[in-house]
Amino acid sequence: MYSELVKDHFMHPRNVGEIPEPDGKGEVGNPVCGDMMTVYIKVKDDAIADVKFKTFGCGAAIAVSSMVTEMAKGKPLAEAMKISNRDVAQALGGLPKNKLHCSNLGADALHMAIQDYLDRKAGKPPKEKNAEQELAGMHLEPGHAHAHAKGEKCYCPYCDIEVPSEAPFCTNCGQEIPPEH
Amino acid sequence: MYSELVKDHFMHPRNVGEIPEPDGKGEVGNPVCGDMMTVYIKVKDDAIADVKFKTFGCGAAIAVSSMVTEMAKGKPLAEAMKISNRDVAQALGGLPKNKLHCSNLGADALHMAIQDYLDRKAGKPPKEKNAEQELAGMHLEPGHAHAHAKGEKCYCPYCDIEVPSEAPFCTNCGQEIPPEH
Amino acid sequence: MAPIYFDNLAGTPLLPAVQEAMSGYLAQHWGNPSSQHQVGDVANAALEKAREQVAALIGAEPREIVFCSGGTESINHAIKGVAWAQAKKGRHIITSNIEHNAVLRTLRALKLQDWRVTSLDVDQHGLLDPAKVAEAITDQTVLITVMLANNEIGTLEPVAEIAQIAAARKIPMHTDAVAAVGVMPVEVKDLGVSLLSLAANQFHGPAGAGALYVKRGTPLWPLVDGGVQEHNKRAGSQNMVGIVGLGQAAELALAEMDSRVARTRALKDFVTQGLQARVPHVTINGHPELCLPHLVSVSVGYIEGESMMIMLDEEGICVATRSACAAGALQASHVLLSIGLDFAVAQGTLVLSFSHLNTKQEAQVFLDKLPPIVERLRSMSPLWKG
Amino acid sequence: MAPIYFDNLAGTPLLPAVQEAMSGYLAQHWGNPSSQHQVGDVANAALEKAREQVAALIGAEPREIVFCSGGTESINHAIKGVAWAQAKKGRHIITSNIEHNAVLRTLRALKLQDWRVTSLDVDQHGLLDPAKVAEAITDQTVLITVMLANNEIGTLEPVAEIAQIAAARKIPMHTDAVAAVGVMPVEVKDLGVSLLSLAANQFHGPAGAGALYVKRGTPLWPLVDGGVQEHNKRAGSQNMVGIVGLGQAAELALAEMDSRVARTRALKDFVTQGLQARVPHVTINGHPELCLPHLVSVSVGYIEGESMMIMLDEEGICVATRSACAAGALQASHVLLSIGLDFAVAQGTLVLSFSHLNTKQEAQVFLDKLPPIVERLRSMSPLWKG
Ligand SMILES: Cc1ncc(COP(=O)(O)O)c(C=O)c1O
Ligand SMILES: Cc1ncc(COP(=O)(O)O)c(C=O)c1O
Ligand code: FES
Ligand code: FES
Repeated sequence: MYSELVKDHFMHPRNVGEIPEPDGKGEVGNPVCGDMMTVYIKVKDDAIADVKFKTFGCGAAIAVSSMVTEMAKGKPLAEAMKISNRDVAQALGGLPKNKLHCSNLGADALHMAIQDYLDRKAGKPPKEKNAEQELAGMHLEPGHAHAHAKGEKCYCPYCDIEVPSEAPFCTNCGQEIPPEH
Repeated sequence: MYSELVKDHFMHPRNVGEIPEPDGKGEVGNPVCGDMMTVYIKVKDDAIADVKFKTFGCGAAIAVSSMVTEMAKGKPLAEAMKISNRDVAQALGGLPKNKLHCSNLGADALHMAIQDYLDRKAGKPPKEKNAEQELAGMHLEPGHAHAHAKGEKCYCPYCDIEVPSEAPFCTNCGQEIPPEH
Repeated sequence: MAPIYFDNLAGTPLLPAVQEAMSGYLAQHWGNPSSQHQVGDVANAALEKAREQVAALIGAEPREIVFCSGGTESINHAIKGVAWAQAKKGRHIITSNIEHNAVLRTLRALKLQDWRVTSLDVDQHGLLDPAKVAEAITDQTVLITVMLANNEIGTLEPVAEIAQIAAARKIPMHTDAVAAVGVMPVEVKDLGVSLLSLAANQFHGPAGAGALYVKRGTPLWPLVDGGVQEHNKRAGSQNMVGIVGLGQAAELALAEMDSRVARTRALKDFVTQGLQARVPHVTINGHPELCLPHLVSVSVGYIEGESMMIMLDEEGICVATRSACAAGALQASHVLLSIGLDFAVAQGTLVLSFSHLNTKQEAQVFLDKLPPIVERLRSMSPLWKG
Repeated sequence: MAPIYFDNLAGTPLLPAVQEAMSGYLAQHWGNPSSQHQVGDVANAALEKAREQVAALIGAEPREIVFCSGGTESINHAIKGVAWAQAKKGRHIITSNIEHNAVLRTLRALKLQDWRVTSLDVDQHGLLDPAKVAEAITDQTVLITVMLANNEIGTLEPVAEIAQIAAARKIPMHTDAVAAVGVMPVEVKDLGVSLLSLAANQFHGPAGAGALYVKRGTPLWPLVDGGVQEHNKRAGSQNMVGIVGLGQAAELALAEMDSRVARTRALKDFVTQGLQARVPHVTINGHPELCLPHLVSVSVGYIEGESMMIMLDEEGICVATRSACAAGALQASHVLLSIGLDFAVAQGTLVLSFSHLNTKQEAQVFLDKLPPIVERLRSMSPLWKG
């Protein structure tokens, strides 16, 4: 199911771990699947001097975490901020269609860690909620967890017609859209 | 599909033919399938001295014709009148379920031939309509040709519940009942 | 002695390569293609290979192929699935009155659920006039379903023309191409339909394996709901052995199409001419040119079909009186009545369907054995005044 | 090296005798059992033999067995068929909230067509209380469908008790027995249900072959309309190779039932105890006694299931995170959430399903390989504070 490169990053993930007193920390949870990721960064000269991650998630989520941290390491913050979900998936040589959303985790957590660093530097108060809390109530309404990355197109799994990504029912055929399509 | 006995009567039917100036003649058509049969009899001493048939019909219809004429031959009229559809089917060692109605043809045609003889003897005018004419308009309403022998039980093919034999729809599930069930 | 088999519409002998593909698969693999481990991966690879093979046969994208349990399910899925998906738009469906039972009875079931169906007349060759379809369309029409090739008389319907009319009105069009796919060239792009049904048992693959072609964007609900198989369109663990056979049969049919068509068409012509020369009072049914290459429908006057069929069977020759799935049925064929045959003539009809495995010698045996059978049955028939 | 296969719910290896029956059949026969000639007769004999074999496995009459394309179709047929047949009587259906997707999504489709569904809670072992079913019944209730054995946690539901309640109110009752039939003794007479679904791939028969048991007198429309096959209940040329395999597998399962159950139950106990002894923070899900003999559901705290599954696969061990047909799905299992597991715990669940072909040695390998994998994944997990 996964390519060799994905499997390699999954079986031998780079940059696993925590940074004890990080300059920035990003925690995200994926509302589609409940997977979670934390990214820690050390910043030096406006570049990412060190980066580590911890991930609770599927094979793709772990591979994505490994890849995104590899890509970020050493990069100036501004450039790291530009790493997109698509870049990560591409660097991994592609992901199965139903796992494309996993790449969101990686870039989102990285950007959040950088933002956290910038916020702290600017003296803003740190974010309160963490991913775990955010996800806690989620399974109560599984029918509404139909989430897509911004800009990602969503097709009704029944009639294959493009539908607004937040629709619980297909606007064309009326079929309920399963969250995991 | 057919038993050996049925096949034998079908492949080597007894009493095929016409009797030129018969004492009685019976013609029936089967409304379920459009098959037709003509039975001719010669009567002597109130018994069936000779009997012949012609049949347009399926394998079972031909075997039934052969068997019913064999059974009638030599029998007193009163006894021949009592030969039932069931007797014919039984004498043939059974028929496939969807071919049970074929046995109607045989006994009906025989009884009609005897009745014709009795009517003629009593000076009644002969029957006008023959089987061919009777069947001519039939295919115009195939949906209503749902016919069973008297006393035969009819089950809805969809829900297997007993339904009145003339019902075009199952009284239980509402499904239209195909004529050939 | 092996019987002479002229009933290829009821099912075709598995070709050796198809047998090997199936036996080879089942001897080694049992995995579920949806499983995410190595045993599942093997099955999934076989599934996707078969999808490509079937797609190639009809010029479709692999993603547009939905595997299912055969022609009948494929047809039910297309018709019910499109009707349900558009119930709010309208409840009117257009069809012809010579469709296969799989279409007829599916529509009957929908009628019992308040759909309206317009069933159009055909001419004496079994041809539907596209203009009639255009006339029958209303605002409520959500589906047009017309078969590509009739399985009792072989007539080919003007599906491409009808599909154009449908497309202009943005109405999904389905075609039951079960009797045609694998037997003659069929290209979904040329036809322009939204949905097309096919079955493996028509081209030397196994019975119980078929597919529905679904053009992207076609509104369609599942017939079988459940797991996420077949892109959410058809749930249930796939019949892998059957699908492997279907794929292999599709590949062979595509590769050998021209020679197969030439061969069956030659048999058809030979038998047609032979029948007309040797048996008095016969009618050849269907369109003389626009027809399946492998089918002969012949009505033999004054006698009934089943008895002919059984007597031929005793001689080792297998033919049909009508499609196998209606073999238990007793009434005259609705197709033959629709093209204007008398009830009794319709009942005296045989359908022969050839494959490239049949030989001219076999056809000769048939032509030799039939006339005495016809004579015998006529001598028993009350209708025969010869 | 052949992989260690502990995912028998996704599909079971074909036994040699089943392989032989299928290969033997397909090498020689292709006929359509509905055809009335000799080639059809052979197929028909094979079909009716399989019908008797399947009937024997569940203590039914052969006439009550309707062959179809697998568990999912069987379930769709039962639920939709009974609902449609009784639409005029009422539009209310009762079920449990731990059913398989085949039931859930079939009911979802019916809900979109204005049926009302009451889905009942289960307790922490996954058990449904029959009293709740009795309470939920209304005048409008036309069907109760409750699974016999849950395929994710193995819990056996009190189907016989519920069927009594249903019978008293003259409501047809269906049970999805796919995970149970062929794996443990199942008798339709003891259960007292009107309809029961089963699939061959659960007991070493092929995927894509299944059956619906239909008690005489049950109101049921076809799901697949068309020809007169299967006593007018399921149209379409039958998947003969699959049905032959299903019949053979049923016969073997019945003959070897006791020894198979003993064997899988021993593996289940061994693995359950091993897991509890070797891996900290694990929960064994499902009812401790009322459960399938061959299934272990284990939730491993702080880590996610798919990653465990893939790492085990790399070691040559095939397990599942949930049923294969939902393997592409990402959300936590509705079954595990229903028995009260936390979202994260539910995501960390493995389902092992054994067959009598598995060995204790294989189980030992699994118990040796799992702990280091769990440790590795925990060391990566943001939830693990160990
Ligand atoms: C309880 C249950 N129901 C239904 C199914 C679906 O069966 P199939 O995939 O054969 O259609 C399964 C499959 O494992 C099952 O376990
Ligand atoms: C035109 C047509 N449609 C549908 C079918 C049904 O296909 P199956 O029996 O494979 O379900 C047939 C079978 O011969 C057919 O000829
Ligand atoms: S991140 Fe959720 S499934 Fe991969
Ligand atoms: S008499 Fe009509 S089918 Fe036999």
